[in-house]
Amino acid sequence: MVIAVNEAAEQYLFDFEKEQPEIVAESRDELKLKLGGFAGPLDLLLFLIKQEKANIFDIPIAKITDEYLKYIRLMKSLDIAVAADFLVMAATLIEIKSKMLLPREPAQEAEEEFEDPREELIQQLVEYEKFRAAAEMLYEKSTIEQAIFTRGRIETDDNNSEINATVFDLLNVFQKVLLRFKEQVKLEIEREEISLAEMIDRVKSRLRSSGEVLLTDFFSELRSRRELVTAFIAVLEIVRTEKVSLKQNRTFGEIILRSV
Amino acid sequence: MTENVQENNEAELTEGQSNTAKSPAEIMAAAEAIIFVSDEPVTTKILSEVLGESREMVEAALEMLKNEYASRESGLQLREIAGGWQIATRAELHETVRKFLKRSPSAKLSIAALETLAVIAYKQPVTIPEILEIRGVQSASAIRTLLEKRLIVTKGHRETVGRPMQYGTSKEFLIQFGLRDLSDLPSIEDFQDLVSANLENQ
Amino acid sequence: MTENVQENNEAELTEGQSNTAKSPAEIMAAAEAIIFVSDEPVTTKILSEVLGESREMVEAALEMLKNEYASRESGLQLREIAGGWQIATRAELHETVRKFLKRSPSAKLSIAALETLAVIAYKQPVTIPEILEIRGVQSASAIRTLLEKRLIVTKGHRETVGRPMQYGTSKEFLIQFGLRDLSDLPSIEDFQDLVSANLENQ
Repeated sequence: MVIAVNEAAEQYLFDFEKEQPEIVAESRDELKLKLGGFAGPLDLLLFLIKQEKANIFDIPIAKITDEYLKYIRLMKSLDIAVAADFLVMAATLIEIKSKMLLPREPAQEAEEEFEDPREELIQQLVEYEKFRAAAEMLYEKSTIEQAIFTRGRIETDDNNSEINATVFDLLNVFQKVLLRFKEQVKLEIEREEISLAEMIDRVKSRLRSSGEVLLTDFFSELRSRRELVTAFIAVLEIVRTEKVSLKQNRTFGEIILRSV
Repeated sequence: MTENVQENNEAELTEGQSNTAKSPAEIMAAAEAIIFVSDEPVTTKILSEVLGESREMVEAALEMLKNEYASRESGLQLREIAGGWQIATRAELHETVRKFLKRSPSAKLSIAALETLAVIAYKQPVTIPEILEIRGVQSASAIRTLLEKRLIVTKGHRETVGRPMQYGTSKEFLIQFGLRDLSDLPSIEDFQDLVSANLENQ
Repeated sequence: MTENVQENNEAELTEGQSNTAKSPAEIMAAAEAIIFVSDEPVTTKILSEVLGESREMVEAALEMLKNEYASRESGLQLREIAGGWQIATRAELHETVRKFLKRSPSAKLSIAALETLAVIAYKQPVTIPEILEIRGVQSASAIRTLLEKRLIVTKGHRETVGRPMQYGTSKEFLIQFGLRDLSDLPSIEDFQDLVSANLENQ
């Protein structure tokens, strides 16, 4: 998606042809608006420094701060939510700028190592740019890798339900189970208990559709002790009144309810 | 007889064809790659369409490829099955292959087993009725799988009515999931920041 | 294609030895079949166990097999990735394969996610505050994306105040970025040189 650049915005120094404004949404929940796809304040800062053809070890702080603030204002004028980290950087820049403007005290000047107010920011930028370059390297590697394909499915492949689980999956799954559990409890409270007549109908319709009912399966679907008792009575009632039989192939084997 | 739209297509097509005049070796390589990535046997018709080569050319290439597989005593074979071509292991190697497949990595779990494992990991020591209550589904076969894969162990009986067996995770579980000990298991609080970041942006 | 006749004869000869030690050609064929059926890269350790051959024998066979794939202009390649061996298509054939699969390249990671991944890859095990310090921006949702894509995993708690969770890259990361192992990554200092060279030129 491209944001229309209004006339007011054109006065700014940005080369909008080159830096296409766009909304980069990594995921629905991250919908973070970024102009020109800046990954953060350091990214933007590096861009401005390069645009000014300035030396990173001798940043023209007043100029860069102005550019940076213009950019933030532009984002706001375009109704783009400015992430807090961009504002923190703006404050840092203003602070450095004001420190640079302060006249140096003679005593300070005499000190062997005058501490440049920009020093920390420079270190941060240099460190950041290394990882920025590493990110580009990863991008290239993944692009190459996407040109390589592994084999299609073959018979011996496991069912696709099998997953190679990580600890993160474990926690995610646990949270899902807990959520389901809570909803189920809520449902049970809301739902009225099933009557004997309804239970008899349920067993009968199951018998009609499949000819037989595996009792352990049927009982395991039930959600409360009372339902279980109701189901048990229902089965006895059906055996008494309908043409059905209860079968068990061996002692402790499956009990099957079957139409005769 | 050509309409405007078709003219366009034709122009593109012929351009494409002139670019893709392939040598037999190239057709063989491309066909091999396609058959390899396919989930199902690939017909010569499809190969001919994708490669933009005649059926005859494709068939000749496949015959050569098949002979190549056979002559270099490969572990694989190219074979015609169900009207299509497929790459498969050679029948003589089935025993070796079966031996390999038997030892599948134990971190691979079905959803049911993973759910059960998650409940046991976070609620241990826990009994089967408790797992049933949380999951809302019978977990007997999942527990059996987890015991077989040695991801869980029994942790003695609970001293309540019926003295149900308690379960917990094993040392193997720690190894499989790359944990030093159970305190390494991430808690919901650990991901709170990640979750709240999501909520803020929604 | 006829170059293989000699090999053929050799293989036949050694096949006569039946149950005793396998010939290099037999090890090559068996390894090829196993690597083919496996749904993830196979380590030489596993191959050596399944085949009952020494690691050295297996490694030598794999090298030969790799060269064989390269020398006949196959559509496939045998390669080392994520600490194991895998058969995959050759990169040059990606257009043809994609045309057949009717699949466009999968969604790329955002710059934010790639940056975060780079920091985690080079600084692991690393905590969220440390990532923030380097990137200068909150990385919560990028981390979530990377966790969901299984490119990173949790690496236990750091034993400092607040016991923050540590993160590191996964095997899936190696696979998706085509790396044999983490040492396959260029050194971060190389980027330093690159960056300072660029900056000083300006």
